[in-house]
Amino acid sequence: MLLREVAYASPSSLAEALELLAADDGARALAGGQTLINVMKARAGSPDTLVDLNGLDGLKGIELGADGTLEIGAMTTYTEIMASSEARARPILGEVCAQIADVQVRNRGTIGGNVCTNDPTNHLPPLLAALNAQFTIAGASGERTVSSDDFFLGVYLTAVGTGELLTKVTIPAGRNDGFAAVTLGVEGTCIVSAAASLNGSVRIALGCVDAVPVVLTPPSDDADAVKQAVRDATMEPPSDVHASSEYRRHLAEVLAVRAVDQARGGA
Amino acid sequence: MNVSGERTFAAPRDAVWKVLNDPASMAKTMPGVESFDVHDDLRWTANVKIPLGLGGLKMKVDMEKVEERAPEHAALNIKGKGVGAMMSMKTSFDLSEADGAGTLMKWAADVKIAGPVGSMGQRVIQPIVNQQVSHVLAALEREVQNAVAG
Amino acid sequence: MSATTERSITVTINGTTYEREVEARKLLIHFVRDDLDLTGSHIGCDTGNCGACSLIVDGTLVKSCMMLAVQADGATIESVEGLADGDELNKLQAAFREHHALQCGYCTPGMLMSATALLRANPHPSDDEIKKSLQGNICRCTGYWNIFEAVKAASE
Amino acid sequence: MTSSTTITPEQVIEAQETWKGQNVPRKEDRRLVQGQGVFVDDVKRHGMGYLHFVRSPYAHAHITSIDVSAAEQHPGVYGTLTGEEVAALTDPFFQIASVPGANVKDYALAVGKVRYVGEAIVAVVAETREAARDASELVEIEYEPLDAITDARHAQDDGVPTIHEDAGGNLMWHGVYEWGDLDAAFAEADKVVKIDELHFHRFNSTPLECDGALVEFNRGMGQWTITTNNQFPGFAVIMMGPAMKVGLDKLRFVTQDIGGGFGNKITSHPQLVACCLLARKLNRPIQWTEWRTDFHLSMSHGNERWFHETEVAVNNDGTLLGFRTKALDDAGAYLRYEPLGGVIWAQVTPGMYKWKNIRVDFTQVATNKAPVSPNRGYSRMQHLWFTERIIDIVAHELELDPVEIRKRNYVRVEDMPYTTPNGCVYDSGDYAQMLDIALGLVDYQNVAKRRSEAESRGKLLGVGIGSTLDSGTNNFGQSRMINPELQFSGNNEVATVKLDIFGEIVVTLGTTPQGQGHETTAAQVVADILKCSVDDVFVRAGHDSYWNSHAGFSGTYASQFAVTGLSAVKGATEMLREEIFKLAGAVFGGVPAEALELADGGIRIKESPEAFLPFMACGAIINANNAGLPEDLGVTLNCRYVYRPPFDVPDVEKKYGNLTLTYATQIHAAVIEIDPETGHYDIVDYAAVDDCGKRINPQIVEGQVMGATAQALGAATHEQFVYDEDGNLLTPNFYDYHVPHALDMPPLQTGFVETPSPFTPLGTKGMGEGGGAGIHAVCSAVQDALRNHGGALVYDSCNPYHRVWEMLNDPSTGARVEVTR
Repeated sequence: MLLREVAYASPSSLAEALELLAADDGARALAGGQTLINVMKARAGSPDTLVDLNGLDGLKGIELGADGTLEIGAMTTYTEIMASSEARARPILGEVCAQIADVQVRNRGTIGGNVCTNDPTNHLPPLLAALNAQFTIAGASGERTVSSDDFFLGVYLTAVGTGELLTKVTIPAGRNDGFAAVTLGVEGTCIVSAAASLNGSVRIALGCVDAVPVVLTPPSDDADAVKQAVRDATMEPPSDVHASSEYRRHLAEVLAVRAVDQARGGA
Repeated sequence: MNVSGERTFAAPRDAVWKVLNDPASMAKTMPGVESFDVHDDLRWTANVKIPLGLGGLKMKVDMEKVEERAPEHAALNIKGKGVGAMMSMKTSFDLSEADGAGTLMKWAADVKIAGPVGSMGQRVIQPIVNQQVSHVLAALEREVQNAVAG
Repeated sequence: MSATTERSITVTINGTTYEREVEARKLLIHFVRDDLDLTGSHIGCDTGNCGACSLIVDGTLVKSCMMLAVQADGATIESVEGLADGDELNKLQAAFREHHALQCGYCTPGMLMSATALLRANPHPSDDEIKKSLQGNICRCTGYWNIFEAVKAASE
Repeated sequence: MTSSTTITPEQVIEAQETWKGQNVPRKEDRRLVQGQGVFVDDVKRHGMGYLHFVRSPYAHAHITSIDVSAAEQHPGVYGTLTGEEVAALTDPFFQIASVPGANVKDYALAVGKVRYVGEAIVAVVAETREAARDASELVEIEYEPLDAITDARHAQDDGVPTIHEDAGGNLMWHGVYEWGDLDAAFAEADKVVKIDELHFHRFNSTPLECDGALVEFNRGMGQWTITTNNQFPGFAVIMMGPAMKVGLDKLRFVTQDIGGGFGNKITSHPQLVACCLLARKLNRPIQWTEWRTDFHLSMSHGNERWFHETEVAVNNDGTLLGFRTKALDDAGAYLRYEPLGGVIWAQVTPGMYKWKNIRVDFTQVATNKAPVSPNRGYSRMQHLWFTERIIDIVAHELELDPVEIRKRNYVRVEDMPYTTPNGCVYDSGDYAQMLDIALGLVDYQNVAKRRSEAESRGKLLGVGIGSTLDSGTNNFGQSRMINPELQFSGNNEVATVKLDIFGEIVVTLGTTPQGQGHETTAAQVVADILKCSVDDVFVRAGHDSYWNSHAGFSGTYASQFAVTGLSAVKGATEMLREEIFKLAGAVFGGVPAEALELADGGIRIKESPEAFLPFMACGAIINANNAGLPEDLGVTLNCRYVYRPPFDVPDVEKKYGNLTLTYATQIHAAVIEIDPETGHYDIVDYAAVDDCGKRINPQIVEGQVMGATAQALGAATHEQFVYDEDGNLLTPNFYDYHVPHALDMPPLQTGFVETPSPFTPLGTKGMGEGGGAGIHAVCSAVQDALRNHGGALVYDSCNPYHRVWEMLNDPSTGARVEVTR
């Protein structure tokens, strides 16, 4: 419960935030804090400086483009996504956000924090990977956009580099999505998750089987093709107290099929 | 946790051996090395800050070479002590002439992590260890190439 | 603005305004309990799971163990101490008592804040909505059933 | 006789003949719903120092050096305490065990060696919580790691490391219990069912509040005041006093509200000693609050138990003749309350069944894991799970109906009171009736139809039963079966009831309630006797060994308040009533007691009710206006009564005697549906039927039933303390140790039967622990669901999804069973 000493800044502009992050190698962005503060309590990680993004209104909000593209500010909370009429353009977003942790966490936790943490148990990395989202990263030298394939680099590691910030997540138009997870109890810690999107092609992403979401693009959405694609992925999922590697591999198959089924049902 | 693998370097065995047994070269392969002290041929100490995304994990790492048969085999005991974690690792590598050309390295490590970081769950630790291992191997590759080129 | 390890903050809790110097690292729950002596809100875990520290901050239900005190600068906060009108229990508190929705009472303040937030947003929740809204609050004594009954009763 | 879960407020209070039996809303709640409870971490003192323990990252290691100098230099640090100092200042804690466990040396901090991850090694005290924790990182400790033992099954293998050298090995206690004639039973039996191995897993009830204390030292008096949430001060003090070499009256225990205990807060005495030593050393109050991860790492896990080479003698018709087994109990790194778990199970030796021939070869070993402590259902839960497993496995193997085999073997209502093979006396109960009620509540008659309906949805439906006993009011004489040298027997609890000067009725208890509503139920008992309202009765909250009543076994543990606590309250109140009669008789000028009656908060002459002496007047006369009262009146209006249950010392040789006074019973039934693709399952119907004799406050009783059920369901599905082979705890907090939350709760129906205990003054039985009925019922239901899908037999008390999936895919991962003859 007792954090190591840390400096705190609450910038009011993106430029200021980027400056603070660039100034200190040990600085970390504080979004909703629903993971980071817990890691700091355990003193398993101890940034020197926290740059609080909660004052950056420019990073909040959801916009629906004329072509159906959704742009979600990195500091938008799960609760805001669930309540957003714009976000309903891609209903799976609200559905999955509603399964994240609990009311209190959803009130503070943000889409940006979720993907930048990239804890294997998080739901949004596989979901956004399946939806083929684009991630806009701002830095001293301007903005760049990376695809989900390039965004997730490892546990707690993403393409967001030192001195940079994720500013928004862009999700292309589409409707035929699905998500399935096996968790500890109802909506508890994730054991394995799978997200699927059938908008034109079949795109599946598996969560909690590797350091980053495992993306599959089977040639068709029939169950056998999906299962085969999971088998072909030659994953070596981690074993832990909740699941053996073998069980995770099996769940990946089952859940991928279920996510695809849900996506197909949405057609 | 046991991790192991094989890697082939496009370099002669002596060159690879030299890199693996040169503390200065090894220092360059380790993640987040901030300082490095060589005590003698067999014992080194490094201060590292392993980049973990949510804040680096600072550790003092003591390495001791416990077995050596140039140019084919070495084993090291590595002990890391940080505030968030205790790490102990026994690692060994065996070098042989690769079938085609170059050098085949077979390596294995038994990694134990305790402390608050250890309690973060194997599904987190295991990928992190794999990540760090792949960084080390990539860096090693670079060092070997530099050595050959140099 | 530069980063500092300490700040002066102002918060209004249950109508009283407090101004204090606080270390940046201090969690809001520690600030409320230790610095302001409002010990009604509790700590039951160290991973943000239990919800015993739940507070309503600027109208939003949060777990105050996953928020820094400095982040609450300028905020209006509601805690369990502000629910009753003097010694008069409010409807929800009275329902908890009538329905035996508490045993040791340690989780109760957080549970009441979650239920308060629910009923404010949704005065007549369904059974499923009640369960979903209390998911972030762990109770080890009651098995929750009587808590559901109490919230239901308070919503009628 | 059943009642629904709905408690209607209209039912409450007013115009009842008696307060007992009513759903009186709890007195405790008014403060608790306003955040006005006083829990240990709420208490502050001027100048107090915050304590932080430096804990071992190793499961087993020699400590080669400790350097606290840097920590002591840290700003705000008041001082430190090391194991070396502890060993110089205190004796090792008294051990309950006979040899070899008796030789274990256990101190407040690790001395020379650490034996589990999380063991406290150094205590650092500082001006703020943060400074204490910061400084603790500066303590330099050098270790020489040793191999760890985490699997009790290998603790006695050749060549394994010894955890306690003083004990000469990892065996802590061994004893053989045998009753009846095993050879004859097995010779006579139609069938012998052999079960290779069963495992009861490690978990605990995880009270939401962790441990803590605020300890003050009064230097002039050489006395400590320990404000703490320890739930059994009577035990803590006999551990602490001798270790600290001080008389027990030097250790005053104070508690108001406790945030749950469930047995897990009995064994905090090592930490309390560390606080005491530091309060004296640093001359300031010491505040210690344990956080969740510390609690999981270091305290109070429930006993993990293995059952090996079990053999069951049974006839073809399902009549159970007897069983034998080898129980192997994992105590963790220190014994603390152990090895009492080695005998406590014997309170329920035959479970609810009439088998006569039983042999249990019981071994307890040490491992490099956190020490165990009592945990709701302590030691009986493990044994009852085992007997229920036997029943369901035998039913499966012999193709008998699980309901019929239970009914055939249950102790019957006409057998009550029933003496078990080991001399325990089951006081009352109608198990078969309870089972029928439970089955009715889960719609058992339609189960075949529901099973095929579920299958049509791709789900496997299973029904399970858990029949258990909640033995309450210990005869501490049973400890002599563990160690014949021990001088404990019987039990006691105390209450004081007084009339204060302005007529307030004040009750003090010896208990340390953690949510059981003692203030309320005690007031109900008092109000009936004094013919007043519960609102007129003030029951002091919590415990104070200086100023409240206090007896040797005082505390709140082991399902006993409704018997020991309330019997003491009854006794004290009746004494007070008699004194009021005596006083009033004298005041009225020699009116005999028969001519008087209590009414309306006072006493009056029956024939002339206008002659009325309010309690206020009684209190005032005795306390402040007593000139002229008869010299021999003998009235103080301050009555202390100690209730002592009727027990004999058990026969230690034969391990025979009555070990507990009452036997509340629970029969639970669960209906589950398994998703065979993932092993995930939902509990779709659940019934809990309880009989705890006379219920003083049915709503409180039902609350206990519900709470015990929820804990059991959590334990059955997810909650487990799992260690890796190096002794790291893999489930050290609520992220991986999943306790049920609101969405996890299945629909619940409760039912009740009331068979008053013939052995207790109020007909009550101790209750609250529930015997883990939910664990048994879920295991039983999982096995039932798998019956036609591979037929795996449930082997473990915890069955998370992955285990169910494994059993479905490979039935040999279940229990290995063989039937002979």
